[in-house]
Amino acid sequence: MREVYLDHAATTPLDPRVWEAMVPFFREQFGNPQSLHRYGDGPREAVEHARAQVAELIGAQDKEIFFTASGSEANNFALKGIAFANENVGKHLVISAIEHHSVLNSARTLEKLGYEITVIPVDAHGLVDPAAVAEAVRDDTVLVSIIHGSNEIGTIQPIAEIARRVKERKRRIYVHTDAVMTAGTIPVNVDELGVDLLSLAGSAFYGPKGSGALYIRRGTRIMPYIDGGVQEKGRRGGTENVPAIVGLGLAAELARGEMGQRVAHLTALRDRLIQGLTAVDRVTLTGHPTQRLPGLVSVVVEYVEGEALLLLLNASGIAASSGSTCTSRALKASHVLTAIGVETALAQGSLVFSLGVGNTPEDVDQVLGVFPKIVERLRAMSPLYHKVEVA
Amino acid sequence: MREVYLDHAATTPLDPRVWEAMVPFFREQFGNPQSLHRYGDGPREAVEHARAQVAELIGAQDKEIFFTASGSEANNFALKGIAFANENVGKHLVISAIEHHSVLNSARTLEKLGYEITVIPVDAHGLVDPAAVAEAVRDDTVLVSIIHGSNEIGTIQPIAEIARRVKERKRRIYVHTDAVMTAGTIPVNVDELGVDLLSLAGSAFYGPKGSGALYIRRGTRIMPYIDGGVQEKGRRGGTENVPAIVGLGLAAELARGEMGQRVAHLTALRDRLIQGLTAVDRVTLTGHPTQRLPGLVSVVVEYVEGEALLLLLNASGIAASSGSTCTSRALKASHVLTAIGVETALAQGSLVFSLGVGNTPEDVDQVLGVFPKIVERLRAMSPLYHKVEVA
Amino acid sequence: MPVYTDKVLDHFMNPRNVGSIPDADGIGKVGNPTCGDMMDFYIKVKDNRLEDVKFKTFGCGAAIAVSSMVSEMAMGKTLEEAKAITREQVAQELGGLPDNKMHCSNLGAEALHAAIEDYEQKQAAAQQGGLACQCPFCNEFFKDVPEVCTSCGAKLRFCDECGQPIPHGQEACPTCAEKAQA
Amino acid sequence: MPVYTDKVLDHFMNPRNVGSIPDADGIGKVGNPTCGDMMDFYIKVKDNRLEDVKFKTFGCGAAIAVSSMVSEMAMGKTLEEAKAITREQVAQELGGLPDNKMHCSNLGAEALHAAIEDYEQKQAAAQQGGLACQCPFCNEFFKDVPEVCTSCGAKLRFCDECGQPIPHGQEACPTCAEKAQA
Ligand SMILES: Cc1ncc(COP(=O)(O)O)c(C=O)c1O
Ligand SMILES: Cc1ncc(COP(=O)(O)O)c(C=O)c1O
Ligand code: FES
Ligand code: FES
Repeated sequence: MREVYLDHAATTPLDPRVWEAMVPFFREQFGNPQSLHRYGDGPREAVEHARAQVAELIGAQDKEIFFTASGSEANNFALKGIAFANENVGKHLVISAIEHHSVLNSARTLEKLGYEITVIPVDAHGLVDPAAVAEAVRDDTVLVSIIHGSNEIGTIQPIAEIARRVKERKRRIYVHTDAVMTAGTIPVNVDELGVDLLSLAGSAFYGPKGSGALYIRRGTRIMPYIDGGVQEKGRRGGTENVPAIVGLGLAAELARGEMGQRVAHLTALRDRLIQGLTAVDRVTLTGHPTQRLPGLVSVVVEYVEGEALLLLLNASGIAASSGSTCTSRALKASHVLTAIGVETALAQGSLVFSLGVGNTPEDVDQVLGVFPKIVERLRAMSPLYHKVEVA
Repeated sequence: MREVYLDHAATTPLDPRVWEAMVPFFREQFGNPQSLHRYGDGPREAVEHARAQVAELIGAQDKEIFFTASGSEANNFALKGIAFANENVGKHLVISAIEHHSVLNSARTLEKLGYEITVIPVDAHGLVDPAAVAEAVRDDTVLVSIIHGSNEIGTIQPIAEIARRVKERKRRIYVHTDAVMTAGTIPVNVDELGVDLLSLAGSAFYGPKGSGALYIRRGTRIMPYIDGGVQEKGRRGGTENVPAIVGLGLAAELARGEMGQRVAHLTALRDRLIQGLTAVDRVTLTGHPTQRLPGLVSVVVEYVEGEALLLLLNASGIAASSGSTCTSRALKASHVLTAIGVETALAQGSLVFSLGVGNTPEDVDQVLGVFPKIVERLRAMSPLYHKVEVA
Repeated sequence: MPVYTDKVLDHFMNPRNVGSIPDADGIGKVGNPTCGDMMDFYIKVKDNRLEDVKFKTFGCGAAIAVSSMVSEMAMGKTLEEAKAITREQVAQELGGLPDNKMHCSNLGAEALHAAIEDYEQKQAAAQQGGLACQCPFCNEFFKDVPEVCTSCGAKLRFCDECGQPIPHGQEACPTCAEKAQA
Repeated sequence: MPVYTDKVLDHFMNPRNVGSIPDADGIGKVGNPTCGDMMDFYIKVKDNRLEDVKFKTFGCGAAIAVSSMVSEMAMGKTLEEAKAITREQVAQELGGLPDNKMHCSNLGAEALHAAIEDYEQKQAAAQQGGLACQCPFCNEFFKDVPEVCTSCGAKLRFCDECGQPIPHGQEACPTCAEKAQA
């Protein structure tokens, strides 16, 4: 059976060129970058080179890049690091209703620790209204954190406009964006976005797992999140994961160089897939129709449940994901789908296909070939479907 | 020039067998363990297998192992996770004066957040007195965290006795040990030690960088430290670094199987090196003479400075480290040396050689061959030395 | 290591006894789509044995596999035996279920039990003298059809076609819908 | 990428002008071993030029390289030129220093300047009529040797051998020690 991977939002395969670059750092170049002796030299140089590569990807200075082990860690670092460091300014943060769990749950943790969180709703396309964010900002607000591109519905937020409006309201307020889905995928520039902090992760753009970074604009008051030694200028302790950092660096460089082609390729496949899927009765696109990630297709299939869809797709060689209750360990429907006003019952039938550079039109056709049958089969089994049919 | 790596406390080379086991997870098996489709199956199985391997190394149950990206993260998780989750019980923690920076600075961060920290002093050999710990415990104490083996002076603490005395004083108090230097090196068993939490790191025993784990005894009340998704049962967010976890698992299994030989090998080399080094005038061992890590040799060389020693050793092909002010970015002498009562001036001449399984008697001889000359050369340059000679 | 055992996947991919029984002797419905799972079980009873069992399920792979498994386990059993089927047995027959999916096997057993209960109540009603109507809210039987259930106070609506009561908040008559579908 | 440039390593491995000058015209001492660094600079002056420069250093690689570099830069220069040497120049000559080692280059320049100042004070003292003794604490000169410094109030101790004052807290006479060592 032909296998089709359409779950790049969960993780991307490692680019073989990135892999090749990492290999030496598992072998001869195993030293600790902090070591003064010769074993530290190569690793240290490699880490600094990677820092420059990542900085260039997002238009930052090298010194503004701090490596982490994941996008989640970067998000925790941003929210809690800023909150803890700026307690004397205030204890209020603003996030959107469609943040990734690492932002959402960081905010909830801060709430337990005595902070106040304002959650900005989104419209039916998942868009945050910049005016609403600006209005939510108070004298004691220290951070506004809005996701850049959603991994569940693909919507891309107007971060530049949000940052502009926020800073207009209150100058010394930090703006963070979770760019895990966008950095390395679409053009991201910290100055154009006007953000002070930005999270990214290597596994989202063909880099290694265990790699991530937080961009911290110069002059930003932040506390380290992983306390420890002198690594990352004392802002993030722990022996540097040199191979992962090297991989992240090269992945960033390759992404920058090939971004134009990649986006064009993904967008074409995405639109073809959206068209085919939504041609099936009672299958609707979620998220914004045009302001969306180039490779992300998210739909809701009525009367059936997402996990069952996934399993049948899997049986047809197709790997995808869902935000249904049954696929979430917490057994709650996706807060993102709820936020865009999808009824909980419908949210059960959510499906996300996320395309990658290796996908082809044949992959899309394979999905479109089996999808209607799979939906039909499950609908035939569903106690909900025929009732409505009859009605 | 023959190269001799004697800085295994900074990081160990990756065991080629571990490396081989990791490779597939960078290539075909790139999936996310959380994925329901086939790409998730192999990685998920591998992660759970590694969990069992790590559990077995320290006599824990699989469910009590939570993967992290470093020893430092595990230490942050333990201290802050326990502190935040048990605020209603109290806000007092007890640590020793010779903790690793990731524990020490986590404690300092907690101090800034309103917690109270008691620091237990050590004796001249770096030993913590269990009675002193028990005495420091109060009604509002929530955690006692004492390092198991010191990476700077090699001293191994009587953790079992400390835990026993503490629990005698106050039953429901959590005991954590930073076992980064001991787990995978000497026998470590969580039940024999009587600890509720234990940190370890793969890069300390021939596993990969970016791998670590926190043991959390069943029933322990702790808050996640990296908030995020459902990974690690909701206790540690972020896409799992599968290759690193796989590597950690195998490194743990190999360590368990080969521990006896390794310890014997290291201890013999260690004692030979200690003897040779301390035969030089005014070179003294730091830490405990017998209750010490099998591979760790730490000395203080009077009248010279550690970084200069390191550079000359490096020029002779020997890689070592130092706790001198000049090698620390913070430009402060090691708090560990200060804690065991080494005068600050003397602490400048600290040297740490940490042996690994790949070292040989020839390596030790190479060090002993050049060491006296290097010391002599720097002493000749030192404005301190001749004065004392004359006096 | 797939999330599901081979047995679960087999029952999911090739579910046994999918469908409904238009002239079912008992119907059991549990769950609702908002929670992500909903199961309808239909049974035919003969000589105190389950002669036929069918189901319709909206839910995850486990929910579907559990439904299939339960239908297979119940088939041919006496009512007493069928009522003794527990979720643990179902999970065991399937070679195990993930921790967070144990509630699905619960649902399966529940839906079966509900169908048997429904059958037994109908029997009891028949024995009570052929009571014509059952309240869809509280399952009470009536000889004459009241406007408002005399037991629970619910307002009853009836299908113009078949005269059966229509549950609150539903447009179509479930009884006719079943038949139309079959 | 080694921490240090090749130039730094060269000066560290092959330091120029290590040693002391027993009959130095000026001595400059900065730092102390508790901070991890200590430098002594010795100079010989002829016709207002540094005829010889020597140093002893306790400190890191950068400290040693900086001492060597400073000694080389100062050699042969007029006193005014030597006084104009800044830590930035030293670092630049060495091809750069790590951020956290800039203070080492500061120390080197400071020690050199201290040696020149010492020379100039001695000259001034000589011009003031051959003052015999200088307080090791405040650098004031005296014609007759007082028990207590008339300027800063420090209690003075003197070497039995050479009669020079011994700094507070030190056992041996630095002057004799220098000679013995040379
Ligand atoms: C005793 C001790 N604890 C913690 C750590 C931190 O480990 P990591 O570098 O993996 O964060 C180290 C590192 O060497 C250590 O020696
Ligand atoms: C938008 C977004 N933020 C954060 C994350 C977390 O990244 P990681 O899994 O590297 O921790 C993800 C993961 O997919 C994501 O999609
Ligand atoms: S039906 Fe939702 S978890 Fe099974
Ligand atoms: S002498 Fe200590 S840093 Fe240079």
